[in-house]
Amino acid sequence: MNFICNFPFFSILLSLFSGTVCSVLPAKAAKAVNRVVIIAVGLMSAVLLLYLLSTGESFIYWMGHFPAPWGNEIRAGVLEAGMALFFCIIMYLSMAGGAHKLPGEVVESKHNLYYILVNLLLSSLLALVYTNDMFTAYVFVEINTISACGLIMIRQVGRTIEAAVRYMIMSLLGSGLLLFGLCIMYDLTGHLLMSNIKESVAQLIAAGEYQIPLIVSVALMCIGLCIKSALFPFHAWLPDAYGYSTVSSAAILSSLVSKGYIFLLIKIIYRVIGFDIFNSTRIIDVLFVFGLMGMIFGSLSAIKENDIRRMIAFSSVAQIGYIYMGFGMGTQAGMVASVFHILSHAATKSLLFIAAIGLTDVSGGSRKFIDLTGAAYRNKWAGVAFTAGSLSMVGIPLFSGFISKLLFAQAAVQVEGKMLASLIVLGISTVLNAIYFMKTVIRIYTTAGESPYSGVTFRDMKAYAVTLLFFILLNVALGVSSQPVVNMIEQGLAMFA
Amino acid sequence: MGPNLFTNYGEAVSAVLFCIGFTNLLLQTNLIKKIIGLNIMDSAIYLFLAEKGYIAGRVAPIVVNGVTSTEAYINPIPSGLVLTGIVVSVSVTALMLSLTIRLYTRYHTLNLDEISMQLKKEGK
Amino acid sequence: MYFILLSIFFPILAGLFLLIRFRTPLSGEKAGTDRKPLLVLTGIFLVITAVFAFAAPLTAREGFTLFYLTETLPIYFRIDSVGQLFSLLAVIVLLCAGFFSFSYMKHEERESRYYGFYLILFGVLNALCFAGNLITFYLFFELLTLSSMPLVLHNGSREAIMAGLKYLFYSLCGAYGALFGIYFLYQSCDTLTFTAGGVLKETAVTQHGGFLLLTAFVMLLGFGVKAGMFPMHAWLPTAHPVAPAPASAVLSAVIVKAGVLAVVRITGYIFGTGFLRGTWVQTVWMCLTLITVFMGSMLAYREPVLKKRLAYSTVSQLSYILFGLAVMNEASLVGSLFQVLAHGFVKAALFLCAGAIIYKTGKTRVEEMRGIGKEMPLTMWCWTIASLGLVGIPPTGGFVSKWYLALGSLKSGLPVLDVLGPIILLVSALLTAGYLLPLTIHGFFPGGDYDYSGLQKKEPRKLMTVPILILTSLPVVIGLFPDTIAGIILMAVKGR
Amino acid sequence: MSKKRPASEYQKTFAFRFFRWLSGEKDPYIGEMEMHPQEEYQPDREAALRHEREHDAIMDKVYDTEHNRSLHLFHRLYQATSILFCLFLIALLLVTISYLPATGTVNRPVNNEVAKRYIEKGLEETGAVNIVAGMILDYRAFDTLGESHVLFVATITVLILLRLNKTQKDEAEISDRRFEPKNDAILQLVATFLVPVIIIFGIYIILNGHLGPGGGFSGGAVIGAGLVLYLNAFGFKKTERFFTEKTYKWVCFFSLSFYCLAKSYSFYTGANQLHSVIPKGTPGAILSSGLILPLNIAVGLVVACTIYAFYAMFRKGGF
Amino acid sequence: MTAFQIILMGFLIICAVSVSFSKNLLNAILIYMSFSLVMSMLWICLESPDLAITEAAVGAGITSVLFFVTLKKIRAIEASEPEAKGESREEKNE
Repeated sequence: MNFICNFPFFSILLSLFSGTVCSVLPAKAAKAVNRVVIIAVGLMSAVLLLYLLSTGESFIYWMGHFPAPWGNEIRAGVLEAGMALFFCIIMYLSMAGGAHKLPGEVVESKHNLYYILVNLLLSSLLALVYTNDMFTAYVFVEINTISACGLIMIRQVGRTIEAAVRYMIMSLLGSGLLLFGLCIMYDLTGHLLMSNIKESVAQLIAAGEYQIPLIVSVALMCIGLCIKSALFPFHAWLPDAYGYSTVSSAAILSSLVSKGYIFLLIKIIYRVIGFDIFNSTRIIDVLFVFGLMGMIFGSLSAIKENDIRRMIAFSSVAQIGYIYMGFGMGTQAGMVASVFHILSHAATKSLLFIAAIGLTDVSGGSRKFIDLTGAAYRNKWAGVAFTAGSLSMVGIPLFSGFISKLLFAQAAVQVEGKMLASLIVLGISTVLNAIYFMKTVIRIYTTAGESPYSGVTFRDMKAYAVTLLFFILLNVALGVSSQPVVNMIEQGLAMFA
Repeated sequence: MGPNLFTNYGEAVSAVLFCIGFTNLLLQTNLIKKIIGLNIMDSAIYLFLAEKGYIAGRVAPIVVNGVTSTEAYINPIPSGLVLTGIVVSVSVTALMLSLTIRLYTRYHTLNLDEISMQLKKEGK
Repeated sequence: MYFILLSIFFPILAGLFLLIRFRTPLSGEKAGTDRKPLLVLTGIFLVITAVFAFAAPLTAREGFTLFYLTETLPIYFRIDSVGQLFSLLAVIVLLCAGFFSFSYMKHEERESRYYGFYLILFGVLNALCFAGNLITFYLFFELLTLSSMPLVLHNGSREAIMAGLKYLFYSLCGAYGALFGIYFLYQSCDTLTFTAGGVLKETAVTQHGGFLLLTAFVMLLGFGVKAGMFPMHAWLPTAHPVAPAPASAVLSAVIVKAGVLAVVRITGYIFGTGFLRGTWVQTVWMCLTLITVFMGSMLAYREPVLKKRLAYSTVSQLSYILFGLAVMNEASLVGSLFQVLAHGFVKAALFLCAGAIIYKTGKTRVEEMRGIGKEMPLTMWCWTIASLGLVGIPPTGGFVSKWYLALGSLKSGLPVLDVLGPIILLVSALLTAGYLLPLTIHGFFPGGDYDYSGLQKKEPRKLMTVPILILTSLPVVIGLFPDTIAGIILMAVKGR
Repeated sequence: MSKKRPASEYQKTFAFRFFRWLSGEKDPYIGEMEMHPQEEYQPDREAALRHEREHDAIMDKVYDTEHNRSLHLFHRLYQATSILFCLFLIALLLVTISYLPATGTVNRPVNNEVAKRYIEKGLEETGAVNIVAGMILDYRAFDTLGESHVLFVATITVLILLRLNKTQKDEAEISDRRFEPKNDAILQLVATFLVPVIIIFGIYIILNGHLGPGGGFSGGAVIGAGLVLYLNAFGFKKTERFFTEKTYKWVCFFSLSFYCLAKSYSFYTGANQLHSVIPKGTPGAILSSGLILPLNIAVGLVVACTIYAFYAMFRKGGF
Repeated sequence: MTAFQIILMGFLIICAVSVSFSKNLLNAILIYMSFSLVMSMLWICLESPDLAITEAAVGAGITSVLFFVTLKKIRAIEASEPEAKGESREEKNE
């Protein structure tokens, strides 16, 4: 076995272990460890990705001494490696972009705890990405949930604690349903490994046995993950959690945590149930409808919002609706579009959160729009970055948002029954997005009267500006040269089957 | 209705318990009761799993006298899963309880609705 | 090929350079120290861009692909005659208005932002003219909206911002309508490259004919937003008057023509006139344009504010062009393209005249402008000539275009509309005379009770008058040699 | 000619609004999204107070939960929907369960080759007499590794939430003593006997994890319970002598690191098909079954410390 | 054995329902504790001694202790600041 095949295992264990190590380190060292680990994991994922692209085959890695149905396994394919790499990039940039705000938001003595949480979150995301075992997935979903909750409430204002409680309650409901679905699935198939379950499910379907429990189990798992990833009716916790936590937390939560669950759902769809079997159930229609509703209601709530960070948070609800709409189309193209949207949304949303903090900082810390007037002149980099993010969200060509919308539309055109509904809702949602994002952009570029707040220059915030630059580049790169990424996603999804 | 409802009475009970826990988690306004509901929900799932491992007339999977035949023992997998699950649920419970204390020191109530009312009233 | 790229990216980069180099002063600070280098640089950049834009068609006749947005969506540029025509208009108007604004913008703040976006706009317009397929066109269409918006809300008043938002939302809605169409076309065409006669697949036409018609209609409405067509025209009279006068000139003369170009492209080069002719789409579309023509003139007639009156007039005149395109025969097409040129020059000249008046006297309403001809005779003469051009009095380009339009309409053989069209055009022309000429009349003949004592010479500087003069003379020139120009256009239309 | 209507009335008509839209004067955003420039801030205390009072009054009215009928209605509706949903869920699950394979029988998908191998070869391959222990710590050790990190991350979140600094801790200690029986003789006497027994029992469970029921987690919990009892009987002063935050930190660190490293080694050798140097030992002996015993001890230490830490955190926000 | 199991399960359901309807928090916690004990007995019946011992130590032991501490903490806060109710005190480490 090639040495590179060890990399997924190394990255999971490295980030887990670094979490433990950080608990005895002072804050500064913990920060360094955190950065190094993220970079190391990112490099390993990149190498792994290149290796996988060159071999063109996924591989299975034993976690222990025992092969498939007996021991744990992880599995790496193009999509997994790509996701891991992307998650690392976003996480590094989010951490770097929010680093200067951390001392003001978190008590000094708790900084190293913050880095522990981030490390463990990374490890759980990696495990969710790579795992080939349903129960392992459940355990790491829990780590993900708890560390995300920690990230929400580490900035201890009343709102975040309340948001954390709501988040936990919703998440636990989701976990419960997921676990129950998992147990039923285990009862029907006798396996916990994804590939074995898939074989058994195919046999069961072919034999026509246990149809009802099978569908119920799939539905329970889906609903559980939908609740955890804040699909429309279950999003009540989201605005407070994203709106009031620390900057890096908000960026990470919105762009990575929910995406981890969604990626797990994709894995379940492809590797556990089988894409065709999943599409023959009515579940996709439910996902489709809730996705569409999320797209509209999320945007409507965002328009009403008077607080820039809550507005961005609500926009997340809409964007998650897009992803589920892609699932709901039930075609390969829809799935590709959804996966691409995961990337594009992660890149854009974290950019917006990080840029928004730059704007609020030069407006006396207020997030009200009225105070943000002209903020883009006081902090030019944040202004440009926010504009770029908004344009991407609105779907202007050359930015990543346009490509994902294009992919969704292309996917929609292929599905007879759902074409009109999805295109019309896509249109309405785009226009609504435009309303609230462009409103904000114009607001921050409006100069009016004497401003009581002073601006900042490049010298005051080099690291921050560079982070933003990288974010913008990432966004434009996804928007301009999307074809390799789309090819990679297609290849990865093909490897799943 | 399928054929096995009465044979699977253990699972049926666990389903009922699951839903009781679920309802508690959704409906109770008191946080501590919500947490109890959560625990009941988790226990119900573990009961379900344990029932799945059970085989009538066999004993626990601890090798006695070197007998290692499948006919002697029940299925060990669900027990292992439940063990893992119990740890997860106790961790979550501890976390939720500490959140409760924190909320209570700040808002002096255990009622989540009241807390959000208070938050809205403060005007963000 | 390099000239195409240069003509597109040079001004964009130059504009960005201006935006970065000449920092927009924070509110409260007084600008003006570095005004001179800014103007000089802008002037140089404008001229260089114009040279590039002229040189581009001479050097490159075949298209090239810049890069691939996705595998099947190349960013592709190619110059054809129609694009060249629009490019010509854009370059002339942008140059004249640009030089005009050197003097006009003196009393506005944040000049560097204005010039920066002006240059970016220039590049985007060039790209739009030279775009070789629908997706490239769409890309720059969106960018056009975004880069022209800062011009609309330049002075930062509440009114301007609301107008800018209105402009933005109408445009984005329209663009989404267009994108909606692109999604479908993507399925039913082999390629989205502009090809004369259309690129629809035979099978698609037979299978989803009805749906494609609907798509075409949605796209027409969507792109029609930019051209101020009836149901979505409301942004135009709000957004155009609030911009600074030279920007209004550019908006009214050139940017709305982007909508026209879009309609030309989709009817002629994507769907093909053969597919649309004689369908319900054509009928409905013609009705909409005629409604717009009449309504625009009526609204302009009762509007007291000068710039707003001109904006309504734009609504009306643009629909002349769209009407010609909707008729879809040779004569009407020639008329339309002729009208594009004529209206572009005339409307730019009129807005610049209005700008000069506002700059010198500060008067905005028509009834305040009695006796203005005594103060600014040159400007008012230009106004008068340009007005005659818009009304369609023989020696000007306006007459030729309307002649061809009427001819095309009568030849088209459509029931009712073939006669109704020319009649409405005629009525509208009368209304045009009715809302433009009173200014001349009251300006030169203020009436017996007018007090001549307060008059003084207020003729603006050369930097203002020369662009106005150039723009006024051009429609007359094209009107004097109608056959030549029409021949060229005809060749363009036929040769494609 | 119809009579000319007054302007205010005319402005309400449809024709007026239509005409306004037609001429582009209507602005749908005004009133919805105000974009007017920022006004200069003028501190007007009187107005501010008045404003605040008004705001409070409005807020009181809006959020008057007892008298707000629509809110009440919403609450009812929410409850009714939830109950309906739960009933639906019960019905659904019962139906599902009725279709599941019969419990207690042998011929079920669950009793497949996986369970067979665990039982038949478990003793030989892992060396653990308790097959469950062998399964969770060897066959499916990755899950268990994750599980112990769940506990770890939960402790971290509890630390974040409840750890206080020095002065706050003193305050908390005072409030903590309020309901505390101070130096209860009976409790202390019982504790003196019970605590060693409990702790020894816990150690037994841990060490016996691979031989019989039990293991690191349950044993650790028992030891933790013993420590909690000790703390309750003798107070923080006594426990602080041997157990501080530092102890906790390092014990946790070493145990978890050992766990991580040991398992990494085992995973690495397993996946690369290398020979593992860890001896399996004789099944049934206390020093047997390879890594399972040390892992159980590590888990037991972590759990015991964590339980104690939870308790101490909850009581006074520190050790 | 089956009868015993059914009785235990009946207890479980009774406990779960009465937790939902008990007004007093202390009662609720006590009932939950007995729920855990019954559950651990049930697991003995289901031949899973590992689970039984863990559930007894954790569910009935540690979880309940944590609940009690929480309750006590809340009572303590209630007693020490009866007048502060309704007025939101700013956190010191905010």
